[in-house]
Amino acid sequence: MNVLYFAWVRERIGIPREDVVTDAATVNDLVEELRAREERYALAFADVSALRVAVDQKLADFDAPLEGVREVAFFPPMTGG
Amino acid sequence: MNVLYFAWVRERIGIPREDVVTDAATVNDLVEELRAREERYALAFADVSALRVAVDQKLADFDAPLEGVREVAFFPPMTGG
Amino acid sequence: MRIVVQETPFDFGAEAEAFGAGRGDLGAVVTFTGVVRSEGDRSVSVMEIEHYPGMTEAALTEIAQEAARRWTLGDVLVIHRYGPMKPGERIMMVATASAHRKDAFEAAEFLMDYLKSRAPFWKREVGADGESWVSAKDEDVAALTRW
Amino acid sequence: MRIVVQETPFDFGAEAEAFGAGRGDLGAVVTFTGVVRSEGDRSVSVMEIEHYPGMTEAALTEIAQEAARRWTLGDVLVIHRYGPMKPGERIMMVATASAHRKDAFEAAEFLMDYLKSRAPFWKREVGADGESWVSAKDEDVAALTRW
Repeated sequence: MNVLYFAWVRERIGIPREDVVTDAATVNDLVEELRAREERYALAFADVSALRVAVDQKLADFDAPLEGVREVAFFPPMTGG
Repeated sequence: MNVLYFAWVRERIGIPREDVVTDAATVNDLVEELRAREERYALAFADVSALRVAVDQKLADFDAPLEGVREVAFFPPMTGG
Repeated sequence: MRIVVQETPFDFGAEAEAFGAGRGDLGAVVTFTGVVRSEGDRSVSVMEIEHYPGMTEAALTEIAQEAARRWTLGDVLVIHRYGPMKPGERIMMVATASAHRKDAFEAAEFLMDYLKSRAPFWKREVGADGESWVSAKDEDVAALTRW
Repeated sequence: MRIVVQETPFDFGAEAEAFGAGRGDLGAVVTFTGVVRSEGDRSVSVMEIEHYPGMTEAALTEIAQEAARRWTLGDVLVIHRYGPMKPGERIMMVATASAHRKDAFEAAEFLMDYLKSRAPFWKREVGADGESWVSAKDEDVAALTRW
């Protein structure tokens, strides 16, 4: 599964994207796995209420299922316009 | 006093402006005087609720006083924009 | 603030491009453009706009000043034509610039609502069914109550 | 409907001039333009916009389609830049055209409210105090509740 990071999430984790092999059933499960990896992930995911997630390029909730999903992206609230 | 007519008020009365010598105290008094003149005025002023009035180029009420006024204009509700 | 009343067409693209251009204090610019309509129930070949020279400029200036009192605006522009126009031609435009989009949007809507009912313009349409003065809409009068 | 996401500046005057031009079925055209701000408390030398290629275009298209479902629109345009920009430069624009001004105004405000909170753009400001990501405003999130 492709996992993408944008804005300060990307900066904290230090890479814009990576391939993650996971059996996580939901976005929340994936977040738990990533948090357990390293300090920089734990920092980036310290407060998920400050994060947004897109599943296959659509905004989703953190309890969204990941079955069949190819791409998950984490980022702060958007600030376009 | 200069009296001006616009849009269908102008068309009904047949002239765009005229000099009116009057002692009318208010716009309503002036309307009464004009109505009494000729059929075309009576027609134009038949329903004053369908008319608007400007006194010295500012929108006014029909009970506005005319003392010292130089210009009164009658017209239908505006339709700009 | 700039108020223009003229018979000739205005260059909307150039006006939009120039309005508030390059100013770092204005984060939000809104324009509204009114266009001569001809469609469906109403087939219009020519629209003619009559106005009240002198009062028109004063009324538009007063409406723009009132908008500038109610909202924090960096600039305001109102252009309104009179005389004959064809369907698809631009009748008028307003533009507002502000630090934030809420002010720019609200001020532009306020300008339009007031301009519709308070500026001395009258439209006459010439179409297949003859000529007729456009009636003021109840909803345009009602629109004033929200400000 | 036209959705454009690009790094290079866009020609606002030409876009405004061309949008809905000459159409007799559209009486009302609204444009909104967002501009890089630098003033008072925040002195910005460069603003950089990051985005999510692929999702950005899809999200903007979906927002524009939703606007077209809710209002009767003759045309919709959204242009949004990414990359580095200087104060005073135009970041983005939306344009809406409708028979009536209420639809054109509401649809433009809806597009802006949704674009702010639902399209994957992130602003970073570089200024005298260093660099920082722009925080989403509570009022922008709240703005969605009115639609």
